[in-house]
Amino acid sequence: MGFSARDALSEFWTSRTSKMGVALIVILFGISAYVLVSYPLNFGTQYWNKPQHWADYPKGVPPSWTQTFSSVRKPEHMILTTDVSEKRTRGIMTIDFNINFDLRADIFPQFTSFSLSDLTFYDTPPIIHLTLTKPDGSKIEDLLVESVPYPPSGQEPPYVKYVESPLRVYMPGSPAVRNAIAGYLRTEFGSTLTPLEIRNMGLEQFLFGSPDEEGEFTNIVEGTYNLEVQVEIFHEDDTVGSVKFVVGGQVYGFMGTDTLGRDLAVGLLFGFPVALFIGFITSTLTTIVGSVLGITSGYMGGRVDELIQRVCDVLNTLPQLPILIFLVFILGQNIWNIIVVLVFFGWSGLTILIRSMVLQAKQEQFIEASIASGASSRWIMARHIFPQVAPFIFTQMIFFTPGAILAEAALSFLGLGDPTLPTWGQILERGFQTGAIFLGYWWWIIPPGLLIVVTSLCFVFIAQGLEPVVNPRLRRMR
Amino acid sequence: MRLGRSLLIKALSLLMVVVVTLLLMNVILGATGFSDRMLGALVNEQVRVYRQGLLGTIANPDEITRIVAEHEETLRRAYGLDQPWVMRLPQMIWRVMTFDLGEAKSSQTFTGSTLIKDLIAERLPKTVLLITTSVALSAFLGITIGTKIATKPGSRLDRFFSNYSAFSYAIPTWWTGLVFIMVFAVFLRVLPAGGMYSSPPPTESIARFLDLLLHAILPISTLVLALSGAWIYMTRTMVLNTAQQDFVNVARAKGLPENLVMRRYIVRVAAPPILTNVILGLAGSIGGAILTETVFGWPGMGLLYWNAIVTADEGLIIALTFIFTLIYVIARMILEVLYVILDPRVEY
Amino acid sequence: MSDILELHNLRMYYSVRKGFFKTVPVKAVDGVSFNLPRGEILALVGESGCGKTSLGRTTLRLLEPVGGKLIFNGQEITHQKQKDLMWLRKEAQIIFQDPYSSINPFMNIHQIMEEPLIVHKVEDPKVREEMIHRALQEVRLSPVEEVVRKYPHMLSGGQRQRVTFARALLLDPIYIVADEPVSMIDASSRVELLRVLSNLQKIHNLSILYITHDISTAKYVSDNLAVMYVGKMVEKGNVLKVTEEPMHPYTQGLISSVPDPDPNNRHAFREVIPGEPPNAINPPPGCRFHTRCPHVMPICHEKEPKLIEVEPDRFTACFLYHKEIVEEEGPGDKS
Amino acid sequence: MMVLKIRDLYLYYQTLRGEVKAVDGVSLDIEPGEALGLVGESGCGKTSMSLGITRLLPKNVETYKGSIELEGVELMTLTNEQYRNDVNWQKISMVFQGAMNSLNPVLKVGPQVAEPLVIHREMKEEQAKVEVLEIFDKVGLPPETYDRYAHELSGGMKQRVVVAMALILNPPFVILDEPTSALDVSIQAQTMNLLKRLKKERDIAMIFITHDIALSSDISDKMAVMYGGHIVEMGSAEQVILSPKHPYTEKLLASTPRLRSYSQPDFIPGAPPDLVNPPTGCNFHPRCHMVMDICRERDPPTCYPEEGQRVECWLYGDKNE
Repeated sequence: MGFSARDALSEFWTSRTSKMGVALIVILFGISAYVLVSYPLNFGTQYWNKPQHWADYPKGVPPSWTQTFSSVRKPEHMILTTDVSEKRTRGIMTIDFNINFDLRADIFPQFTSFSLSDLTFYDTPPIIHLTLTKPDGSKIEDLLVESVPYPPSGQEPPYVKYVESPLRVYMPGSPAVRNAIAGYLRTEFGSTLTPLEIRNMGLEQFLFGSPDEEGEFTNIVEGTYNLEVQVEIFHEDDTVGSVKFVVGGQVYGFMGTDTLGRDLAVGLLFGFPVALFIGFITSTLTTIVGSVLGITSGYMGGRVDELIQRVCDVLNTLPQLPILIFLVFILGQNIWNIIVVLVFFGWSGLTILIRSMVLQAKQEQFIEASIASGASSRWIMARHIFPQVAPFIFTQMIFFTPGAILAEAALSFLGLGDPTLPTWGQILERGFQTGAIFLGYWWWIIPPGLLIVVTSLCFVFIAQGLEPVVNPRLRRMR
Repeated sequence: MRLGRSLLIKALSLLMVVVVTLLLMNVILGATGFSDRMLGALVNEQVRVYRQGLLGTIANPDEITRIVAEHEETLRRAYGLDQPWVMRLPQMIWRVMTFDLGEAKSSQTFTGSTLIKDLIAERLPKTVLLITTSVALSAFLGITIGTKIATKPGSRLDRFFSNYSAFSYAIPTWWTGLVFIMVFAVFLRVLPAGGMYSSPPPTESIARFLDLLLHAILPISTLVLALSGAWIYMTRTMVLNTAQQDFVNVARAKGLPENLVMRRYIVRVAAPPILTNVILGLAGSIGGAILTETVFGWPGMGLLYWNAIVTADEGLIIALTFIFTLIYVIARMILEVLYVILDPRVEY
Repeated sequence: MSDILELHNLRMYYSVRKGFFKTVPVKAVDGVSFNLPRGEILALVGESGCGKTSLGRTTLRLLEPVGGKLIFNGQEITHQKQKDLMWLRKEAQIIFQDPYSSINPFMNIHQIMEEPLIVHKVEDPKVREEMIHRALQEVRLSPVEEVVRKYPHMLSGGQRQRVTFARALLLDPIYIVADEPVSMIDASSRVELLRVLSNLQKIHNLSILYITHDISTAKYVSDNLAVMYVGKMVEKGNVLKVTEEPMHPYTQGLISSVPDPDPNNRHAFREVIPGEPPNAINPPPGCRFHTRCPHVMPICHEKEPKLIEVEPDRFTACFLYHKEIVEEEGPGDKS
Repeated sequence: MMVLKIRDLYLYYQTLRGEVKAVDGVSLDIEPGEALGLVGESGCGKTSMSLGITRLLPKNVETYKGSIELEGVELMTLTNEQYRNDVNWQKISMVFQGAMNSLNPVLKVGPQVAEPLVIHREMKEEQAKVEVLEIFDKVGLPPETYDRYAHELSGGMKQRVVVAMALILNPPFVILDEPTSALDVSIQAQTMNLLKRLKKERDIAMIFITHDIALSSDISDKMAVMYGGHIVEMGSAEQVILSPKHPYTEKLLASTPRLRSYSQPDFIPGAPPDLVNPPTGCNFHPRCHMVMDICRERDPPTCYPEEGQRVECWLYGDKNE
């Protein structure tokens, strides 16, 4: 029995997997700390589950680093904003903005959208004119003519609009844009495409393409595009804050996006602290309940032991997931319900293990020696029983953490996750529901799963590393 | 007889578990007011249909409202909504124990019946087929590999499989399913993506069996990947412990061939503890089956469970939870019987 | 000088669960009476399952008797509550058998020794320090400063037992139960430890109940020797008389079973007690040894012989020497 | 012709703390039907001797060399497979320390005893059962013990089963490693009588390993005293007990309390040697009451003070070699 702590630790460090486990944990904590610092706490409700927030993001596109492997050049996602404007008066007063951007790709961008923010006007609401000039000089006049709606009566000038949420025009969805393009095609190429046909074929090929011999808009006009924004104002004190033009790319960011346009990297990052939180809270509570009951029932024996044993038997014979589904479904899908249910089911296994260890530890003669010297049961449990069982309890605590993470992921995958706290399971659930696997959106399915696996693995490796230390008989033969 | 008595006691305690679970579920249903809401909704639905029927026949509106109110009252008393939920408890439990599980809101069997009882009768064999084959396969793999790596502890193979068990524990079963579908069905298009038979199921029996097999490969391998890790790790640990016992040295001293020593003195003695740990682990694997069926669209109880959740069909969820507990308790019972047979030292 | 320990027909049963509902009493100590004067070492000898260890623990009230009377230093403690027995925990101590299990491997020697002092409210750490040093000095575990910081796995079996001896002495006890203190120590260093124990006994005038299965060590340590068989005391007397002229057939059988180093042993078969010791759950009727006794008589089957003083300070319970029988259990005993 | 001739047997283990020299050059001979008592205290290498002879080497064995001749056949050259087929249990059988755990808990006791017959003699199950019942009767076990499990038997009965198992193939040589250490005194005496009777009837040569020199005298014709991996003294029972030569044997006898005579027992100060780095020269010198300077420097020579009595001690060797 006499192994010292130093022996134990040196044993732990020899196995490669334990070192890897510890390294992983450090990384996990690092990321979680970063996320906790940089993310707003109501990220779930205010950002992740609010579709408008992701309006300007490309939908269901792979990560941009996939470009390095594929020969086909896909357009990058471009969000072009400027607040530099120039007021000019030639007949009508206008505030002009100029946005230039380069396009080098073999495929057309996914969509375009225009937004304007911080508008202040005193008289009739201004009118916005967009003109797009392609690198080959061909120009689409009045691509968009948007008039700002009249302010509700009873308001006094100056009228301030579009401060929190900007005026946003999703080009593919706007009839005005379709008509403008139809006119441009007619005048420029004499094409007889109707606005409806243009909508079905997608505007992007006309905005960024030029016709080949048979008049098909297949090849992309590469080069520098210019978007001229003229805001026609009717009062010299009118001002415009900034304008934004978004060219929807076919690749995005580090982890790509899902079909709602949500940046998966952001979602996955937020998953780290949530997973660790669920894992640790559940495993700590389970371990505390399990060890207290285990030690008491093991040491006290008699009716107390009998009662705890019977309860453990019942809890141990219940299948975890079905009951979990039932309870979360009934009690409501919030994180605390999930944790309470997981703890309620987790402790019984641990209690039985600890009870058997305590029964064994109780046989040691120094326990009886302490009793004989008048020590109280509490004293003996604290000073003699607990130190012997503590290493095992610690290992079990680490072993429980992945269990909790996996259980929550399973629940989220079944749609029972807590919506206010986006987790990897929920991302996967969305992926599964929208048939991402059949669309081949591997970047939506593989990374969240991998993260669950990696997070669970590092705990399992550490627990496995500690196991021989705690239970010398398991020590690997040299 | 030793076997009979201890099994009887085991059966009694497991039956007691089922009753306790049922009690637990119904108490929770009652306490959270869920069952009142549920039954209330049921009554309103029936009243609405009843009012529809009346509109046609009786003209004067007061008359209709009176009859409908009367009808509603009888319904409420029938469902026991007039007394506190505690009074309904015994009746609820009795109904479930006699498998009168009511109707499902949305799902129905091939034959169109929405009775939960028929739904379960139709779907249960498919789940049992999936679980038993996976558990059997994992057990076989677990024991053969576990024993092999236990003979050479610390070897490369041993380290590989220890890591494998760690992976197998850490990987969510359903995610492996997703990945398998994407890789084998979508990208490589080698295996079917889900379901139990291809859409026009082949009629001729051998082709039908082959088709079933083809569809079953991915779900079963997903489950085996999840279950075999625990089996391997447990077998290795138990075999290593048993190998250090004195009677193993005695067996070797007796000049018995090594494989006989391994089979009769190590694995045979380690079998009961391995079984105990597997019994404990079984609670988790049932969950795996539910999710695998959901991912592969395997028309078993798991998929039914998922449909019930998606359509928020309370009645079906409650019934399924109970049935799953029942399956699990029966599975445990079978393993307990095996344990008592394997280990002569057990007398309760 | 009054007796430290007086036992009158002491009975202590364990209850063992048979099957799901039934519990069965194991009659570990079944009516034992003797007195232990101050400063005397009584050896308690018997085979495993004879109840000698249970008797030892019952005298310390670590186990509660079901019948009879137990008087410690003039005070009856048969059924007292544990919390009222704190004074007993100071005056009566116990030494264990297994050096590897009798001290907590997670604590250093100082912590191990300090525990009884803390439990008995010796507040001042300086006083505790000094007491520990004195005790370790007495069992000749020096240099004390070094030993105090060591962990159990750094000491040999013999050294560990000395720590348990020192720990038992800390609170100046008057009675010690030594339960097989040297049976796990190598033969060559066993006597060294026994010498330490008897020196301590002389200096502190301790009464010691020396429990062992090895009769030969008892011969050189104790003043008197008592032999136990299946919960009963069958013989008691001066150790040299009992070992040289054993009266009870069981004692005779025990002594003839133990070989002395003598080359001729190999040529002759030893006189041996046949059969196996009966279990204490349903002991045989009458004299419990009748199933294995070479001199069994008809009366031995029905009646149970009483432990009678057949000669001054020589007790035995056998019909060969007297006819006294044990009446049935008196009423009012907790069964 | 010698049953067993061992010359310079070495057995070292590799442990966390370094190389343990458990058996450090041991030689001995055993005549047919002769019982050699191997006496030594904990850590002297007596159990390693038994493992070395039966080649039940643990995984961390480092060095295993020397010559073991059984009935004229050199065993060291045999491959493990040959050893298992021809030697194990047929030529050398063993009764392990603590018979409590020597029987497979989940198999019936009878078939386990019959196993060697089934494996080595290709005997049918029923025929083997007949022989087992026969030997059960010889060791005083009732026939129904055949169908019992180990946990249903008492300590004494398990001991008899294990002895029966060792004798089932009637091997010429048996090793008994502390067979009675876990038994009560009366059962131990019964077992010793049984062994004596079987030794006479079956004329078996044996090594009887024990830490108790008194118990060894109960059966051994010849005795060898081991200390720190060496046999420090070997001779007939009379020579070793009545006129011990080596100081360790002397002190060992002195510290064994006598029941039938009165002699104040003595003891040996200090503790057994650390086998990883044993003391220089004679590794008993730190505890020896007759220690001389030379004992600290050089290994003691092997001397024969009397015919048939061998001692490794400078008291009897000539110093200027």
